[in-house]
Amino acid sequence: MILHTVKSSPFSSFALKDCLKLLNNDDKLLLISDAVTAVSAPVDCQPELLKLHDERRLFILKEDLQARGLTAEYGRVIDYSDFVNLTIQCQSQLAW
Amino acid sequence: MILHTVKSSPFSSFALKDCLKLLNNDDKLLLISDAVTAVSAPVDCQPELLKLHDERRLFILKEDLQARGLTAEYGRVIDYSDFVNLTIQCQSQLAW
Amino acid sequence: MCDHQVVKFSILVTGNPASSQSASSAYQFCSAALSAGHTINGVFFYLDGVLNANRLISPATDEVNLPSLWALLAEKHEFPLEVCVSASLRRGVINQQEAEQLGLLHHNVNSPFVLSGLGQLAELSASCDRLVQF
Amino acid sequence: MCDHQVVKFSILVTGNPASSQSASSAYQFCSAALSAGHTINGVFFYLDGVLNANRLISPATDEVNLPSLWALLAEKHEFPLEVCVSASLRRGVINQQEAEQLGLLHHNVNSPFVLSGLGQLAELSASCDRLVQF
Amino acid sequence: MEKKIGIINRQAPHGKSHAREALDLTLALSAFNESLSIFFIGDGVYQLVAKHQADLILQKDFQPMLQMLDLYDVEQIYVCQMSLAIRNISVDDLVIKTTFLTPDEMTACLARQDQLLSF
Amino acid sequence: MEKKIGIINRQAPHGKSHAREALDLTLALSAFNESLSIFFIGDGVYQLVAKHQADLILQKDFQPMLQMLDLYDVEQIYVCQMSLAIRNISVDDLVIKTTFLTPDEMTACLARQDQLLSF
Repeated sequence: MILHTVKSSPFSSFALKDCLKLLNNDDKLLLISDAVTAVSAPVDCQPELLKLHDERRLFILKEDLQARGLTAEYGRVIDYSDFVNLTIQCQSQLAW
Repeated sequence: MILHTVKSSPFSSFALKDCLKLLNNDDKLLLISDAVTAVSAPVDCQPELLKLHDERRLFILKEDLQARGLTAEYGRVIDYSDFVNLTIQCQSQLAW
Repeated sequence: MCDHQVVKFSILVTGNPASSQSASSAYQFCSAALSAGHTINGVFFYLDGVLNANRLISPATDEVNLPSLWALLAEKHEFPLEVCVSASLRRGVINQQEAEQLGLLHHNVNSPFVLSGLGQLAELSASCDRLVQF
Repeated sequence: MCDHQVVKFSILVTGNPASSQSASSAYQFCSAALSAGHTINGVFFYLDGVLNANRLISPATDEVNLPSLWALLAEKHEFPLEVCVSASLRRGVINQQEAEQLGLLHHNVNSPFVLSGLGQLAELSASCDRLVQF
Repeated sequence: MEKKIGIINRQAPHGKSHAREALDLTLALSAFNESLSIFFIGDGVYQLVAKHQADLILQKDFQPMLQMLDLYDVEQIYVCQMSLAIRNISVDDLVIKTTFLTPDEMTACLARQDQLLSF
Repeated sequence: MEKKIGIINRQAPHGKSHAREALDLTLALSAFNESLSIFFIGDGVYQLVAKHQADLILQKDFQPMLQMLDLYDVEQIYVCQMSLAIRNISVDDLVIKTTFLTPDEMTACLARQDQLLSF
């Protein structure tokens, strides 16, 4: 089980799209930094993100959302201490 | 008349797509650095690039193509001294 | 591995502290891990991450000084700050010893940041429970 | 404006010389412009571009040393290398004068690189025929 | 005659330093040039979304400086309407008063500049 | 037991230094760990296209170092087939011998690694 962390905006970079292509059935996805914009707007890959949301595998870093004045329309908003726990629950982490 | 220079790969970044949205009728486009990959593969925005090619407004920096072992399927391949002349022919330059 | 046991983290930092957020994200992650009672085995700086070790960084008073924050955290919690020497030299991040060898009069790295080889990354990778990259 | 008249260029460099190609692209553009008989009014370094002025950069022998190349080109063709001081301070790129003011023992910028304010960019912008950014 | 300079902001705030350093540059240049125009396009429009709390992520909050553009007589502030729409950002969310342009109007406005700086 | 480390190359060469510095790292780590796997995905596949002439753009040509992976006993080199196809790159264009994986195989192979480094 891999924790994928994505940090670039899906409107500027293909990192999120590329990550979703290689996501395994039990992998988790955490959006940090500029990538938090993905859950505040209707992005191309919204269907995939909503599916991850339904399966409780989509997380968004609270500090990065609030820093940008944004709110998440879906996904679970977590803080840094939850982020630490996610890295422990998953076997490895992949930074995109 | 603006010379638009794009430097990121269209497979990694939306810079080329964003640039094409704001290209004026007489503007020119020069692909440099990793953006030269755009003319060696069938990218999403190939129709727009081919139209620019037909209108002799698409340029690719030779050094950047050769450095990557790539060839251009269309567009005019130019060297740094042509690049200098393009910046003179155009009124301004916009780096993407 | 479950949440309430003590976990040993190694951290890989590859971002420029002045122009990308990723180095501060790494710092905030380390702080959170330590607050939760976990251990940081060490932080390895690579690519533009080596710029975190430049002690000449002098931001304005209303900005964060990340090299200082790293140094304080590492000293308080006794973990090493390992800076890849080959990535450093090509970015002008140099300690006294390297400066002397290269005949340079100045340097910009000092303790607790240490210039080291990629073998140290191998060691941090082998000795940790979790490796996290920023 | 046509190709065969002498054109005055000002250049804006915003890329890290060690981790992106854009600074070398700027250097190659300047060389080509000078070869064609044009003039470089000056080069202004901003954002990560200020790292081009770090004279401690010590790449391996089979790598290019961009700070040295800039210095040689600028001295040969007598144009200034202006480095934005506020962008520099937060990136640890500092000359002797700034180091003394900040109580730092070391520095890493020397001539022909000059730390200057954004007013110098305004001047380079006003005095040139073409401004080109990398 | 003074050159018309266009400053283009196209990056999301905080993940990179472009937004904040471009604003430093804009305020500084305004002392030397009275013909500045500022453009927000693409992810650059996120710079204008109100209520940033940058201190939470150890970054500098530049939004108070955005409000100084007016004091510095930088009044030509243009925002790409389509970039806002795509990102589901309402005009009421923005932290300063701006002029909204369609992509065609944006293209025309860029063509009128003598020099362009892009961040 | 030795940890399985996966090194993922996803950036185009030369525009950024990731390709070349990830290769430095791979060769160095191979002296300490015999369970390295190298992955080329997305624009990372451009690193493998033969006949780079990096000296033309003042960059270091790392392709001779790619050929050293074999000498250093780094034999698990995986390339994403789909990334090649999308970019119109033929298998004959590649500078070293690699194993081609479908996205599903790639996903499975990544899941087997204990640690992942991404460049």
